Amino acid sequence: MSSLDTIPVTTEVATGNVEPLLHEIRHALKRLAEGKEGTVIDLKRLPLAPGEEERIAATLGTGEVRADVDALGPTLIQETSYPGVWLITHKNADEVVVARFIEVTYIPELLRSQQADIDAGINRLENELKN
Amino acid sequence: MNTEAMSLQDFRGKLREMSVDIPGRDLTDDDRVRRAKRAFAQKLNGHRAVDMDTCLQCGMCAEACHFYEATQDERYAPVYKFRPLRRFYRREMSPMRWFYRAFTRDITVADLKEWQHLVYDACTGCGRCDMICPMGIKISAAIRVMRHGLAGAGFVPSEMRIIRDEQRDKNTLFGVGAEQLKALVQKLGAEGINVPLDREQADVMLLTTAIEVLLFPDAFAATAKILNKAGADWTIRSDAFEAANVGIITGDDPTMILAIRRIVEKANAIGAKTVLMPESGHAYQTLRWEGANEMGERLSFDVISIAEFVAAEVEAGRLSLKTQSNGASVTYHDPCRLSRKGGVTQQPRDVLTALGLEVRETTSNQRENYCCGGGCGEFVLKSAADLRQKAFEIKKHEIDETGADAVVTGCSNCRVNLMIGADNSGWQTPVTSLVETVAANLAD
Amino acid sequence: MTLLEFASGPGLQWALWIFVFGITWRVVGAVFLLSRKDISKPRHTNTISAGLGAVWSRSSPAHAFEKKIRFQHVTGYAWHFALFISVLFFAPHILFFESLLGFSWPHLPNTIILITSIIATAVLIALLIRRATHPVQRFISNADDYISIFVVLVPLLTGILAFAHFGARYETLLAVHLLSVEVMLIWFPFGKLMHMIMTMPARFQAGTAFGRRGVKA
Amino acid sequence: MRKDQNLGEYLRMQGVSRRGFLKFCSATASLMALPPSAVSQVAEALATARRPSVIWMSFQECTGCTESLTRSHAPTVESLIFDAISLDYHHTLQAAAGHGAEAAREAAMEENKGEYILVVDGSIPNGNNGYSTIAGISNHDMLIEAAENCFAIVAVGTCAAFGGLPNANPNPTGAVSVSEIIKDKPIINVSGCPPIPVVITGVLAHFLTFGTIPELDALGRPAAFFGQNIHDRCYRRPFYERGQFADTFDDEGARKGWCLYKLGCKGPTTYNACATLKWNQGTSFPIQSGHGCIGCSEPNFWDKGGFYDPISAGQWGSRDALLGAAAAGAALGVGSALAARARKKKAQAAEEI
Repeated sequence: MSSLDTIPVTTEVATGNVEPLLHEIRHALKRLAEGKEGTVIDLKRLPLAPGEEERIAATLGTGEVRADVDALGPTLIQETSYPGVWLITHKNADEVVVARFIEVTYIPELLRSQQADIDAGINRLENELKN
Repeated sequence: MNTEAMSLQDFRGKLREMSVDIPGRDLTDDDRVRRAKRAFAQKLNGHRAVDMDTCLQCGMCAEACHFYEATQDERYAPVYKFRPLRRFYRREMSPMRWFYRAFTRDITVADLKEWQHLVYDACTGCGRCDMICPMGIKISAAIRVMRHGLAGAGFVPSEMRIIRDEQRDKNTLFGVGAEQLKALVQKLGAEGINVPLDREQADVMLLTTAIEVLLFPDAFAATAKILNKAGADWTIRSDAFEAANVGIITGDDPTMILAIRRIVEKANAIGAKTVLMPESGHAYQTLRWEGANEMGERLSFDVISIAEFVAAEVEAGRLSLKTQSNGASVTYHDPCRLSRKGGVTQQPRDVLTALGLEVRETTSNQRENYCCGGGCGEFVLKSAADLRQKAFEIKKHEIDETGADAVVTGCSNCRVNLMIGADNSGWQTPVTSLVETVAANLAD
Repeated sequence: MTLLEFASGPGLQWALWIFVFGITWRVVGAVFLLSRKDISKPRHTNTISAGLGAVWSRSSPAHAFEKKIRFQHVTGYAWHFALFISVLFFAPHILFFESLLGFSWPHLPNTIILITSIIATAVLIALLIRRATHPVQRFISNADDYISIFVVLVPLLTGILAFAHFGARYETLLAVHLLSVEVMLIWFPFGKLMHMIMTMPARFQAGTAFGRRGVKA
Repeated sequence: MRKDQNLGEYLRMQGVSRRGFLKFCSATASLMALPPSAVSQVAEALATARRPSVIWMSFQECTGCTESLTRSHAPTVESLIFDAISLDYHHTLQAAAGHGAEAAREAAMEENKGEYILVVDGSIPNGNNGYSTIAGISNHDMLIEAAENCFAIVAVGTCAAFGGLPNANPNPTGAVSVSEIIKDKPIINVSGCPPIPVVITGVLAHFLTFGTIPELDALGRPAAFFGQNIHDRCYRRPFYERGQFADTFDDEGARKGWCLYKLGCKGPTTYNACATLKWNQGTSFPIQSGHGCIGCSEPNFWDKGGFYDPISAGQWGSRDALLGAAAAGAALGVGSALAARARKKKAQAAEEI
């Protein structure tokens, strides 16, 4: 794959979608702070130039919380340097990104333990104790 | 000089007398339309076709027309004045006639009646619109074809018909013929002004007009003095002195050609090298620019206007003028057919400057000059009196703005119009002629 | 066959054929009527340069006239410049012409084209309004005057919409734009759009006619 | 997965946690181009979804569509979707062959009468049925038979959707699309040559999730994927706006990644999701790789002039025809002028005054 990099094609293009996205995040954060609902943004739905997704991630930076979730392949949940803004990257078992979201919320839903899993856990623990 | 002239009031009375509705030709409506179309067809050529095919209907020509400006009547937009001709061209002569015929209506006798007012009363053919047209369309030429068509259809206004018939049938105008000229020459002779009448051989053949003989004999006398002073070998023929051409004014070709032929044949007979045109714009235009074309052969003599003659003689040193130094100022009124349509624009100004006069230009001058209001025979039409006066007011306003002491012009027709206008409105600025001004200042 | 295929194929071909056929028909038919040679003695003999002079000088009216026609003078220039820039220097248009002519020329940035096309549209609408309201223009106008404005206005509007991808799918907008241009091409020889071809000859003949009389046209 | 199991139960049995299921739902919603707010709806629907039976038929095709699909994202999310459907017949992928395979197809059709989804790739030769047959049955007849009791048809690839390459001029086999033969069933066209694999799975996910036909555009394509043209979503669009174009494939503009409009890019008239979903695990798409869009998801893309002809280029026809038009015009002009001149001469010669 490294040979691809030797092809002298450069793109210094900006689609102009990055800044509106950052504004959208700012508005979502304000709504959240006012006690309203959180927001999820699907990065795959935006036309972005090569490198722009990375630029967004770099602009948002990394914050205090980073969680690796292992469910149907790895998922990285990273709080950005702006508290309340989370970058969620779903990968499949082959480490290929299958979806990427920006979630503006206090805590991403996926981090919570799920009721069904808790119920299943109780069952398992009870079975463990029975044996 | 004190040559006895008909007073302006008497002349106006004479015009009023003429203004009777004499019965025209008895033609059916179909005949009139047919004859109008035939006349249009005679005159349509590549130039007119390109003009008709190029018009954008932008309406700018209205802004050049004194009659539109004076009345704001949109019917007086020059483009509208040749509408029937364009209609005819599009429907019957243009390359796409089959196409246009499907979408346009034919011209009717009602159209012709309506356009009689538009092309005789409301157009002096001054051609100012030709100058504004962004497409370079010769609107006045198209309107001239309109007059030709209306003449063919028997729609020449009766006053014009009277003088046309008079010129065609009697070779006189306003009753001025050989006898009247001879009487004037005699009178001038008594005053010591020699007029070599009816010489059989001469280099220069002078023409004059009935208007001059009647109203401005001083101008005629002035011309004679100038010619004598310049030492010209000249004559004027009592059988072919009339420079005016009512044929071209009315749109009547046979009369026009007849009047031209009378002059050309006589000039050829006496071996004239030059035919000298008096102060008459349309007469100059007719012989100078149409003569050869209407006769179908090049003229054997030069046609020059008296203004050109004087300017050339002064420059050549054959005519010396007294230079005034009293700071008098004049404005020169360009007769449209002499300047815009004739190219004689600089010469009269040179002559006036040589006389030491300050020449003040009107805002619109030379090729953009406003018409006097009564050109192209319009001054004989009673029905055009109001329009004429309104157009005159525009001219008057521009002259007043110059603050000049007097108006000098090179056309007796313009002069009589300006005088009638002044008479109507109590305007005091003197109106005089170029030749009279020159003759009064000939150096000894 | 989709609308776009029709518009950029047979529609275009037929429109161009009619355009070329109509123009030659009308120009040849008018000029071939011929005029008699003027045999009066010319005051100036260099009538060619007088003719060319008029082609140029009629682009700027004399001062005495200009005051009265300033609106038309200014809008006339604005319209033609904006139109020609929009038509001739928009990259897709150049590709369009290149596919016919076989050569191309540099284009201008789209922002400039967008501005000129909006100016052209605005001016044309202003001219349309003037024609419908100014006493003289309204009075002398006939169907040709309105049709000619309309067939030029529509390509401008559809062109701007196609450029902005606004109102419908791009291929539909492009097809409608092309079709509107085709309508214009077909109307061209029959109406006064012909002035694009005729203006220069008309001015030239006026220049020569005046020039031989010693008058600056 | 048992046929009477729903998807929720199945996933739990596979040891997929609720968290994993939510992740699956998020990815599926994203795949179907649904807004993130629809995830809970998707989760609810998927938990109780029944596995649909799918019969896949390949007619006049190159197997590119199947190749595209099988090379889509490796396991996990999409494979789960495939696990969740019952692919009862696919003659490229199935192990069974010959009469056994045909028997399985017929059995599945009988068992799921009115409920199975028929996926078709390839066009159908309508000129002579003998051009393409399977087990002695012509494509035409097999399609009609299979379509009779299906719930809906997914026409995968431009061949099935619009006729595609076999349909290209001069179309020797008389190839037609599915929709030209089947008129009484809902048909979803997933066009593209090949289609974007995740679009195929996205459509199947929609069936799985909602059991309904997704919203379609005028050409019967899922609006979620085909609703916008490449040009509008292309990251090189700003270059177009600025009028910066590559003139050749190796000039400065090409190296700088400028707009490929002049090089014949069909992006403005092509409706597909390449510019956002991209190819090869989201690596790139043709324009990003420096080649204009050829418009493969549009009807007749093969016959719309050259791939390298700009969209705004016209098909002008021959120069001779133009010269002919000019000559005809000139002739008519001369003729009309001669006639007009004759009339003028006659008018001038008239004796009458």
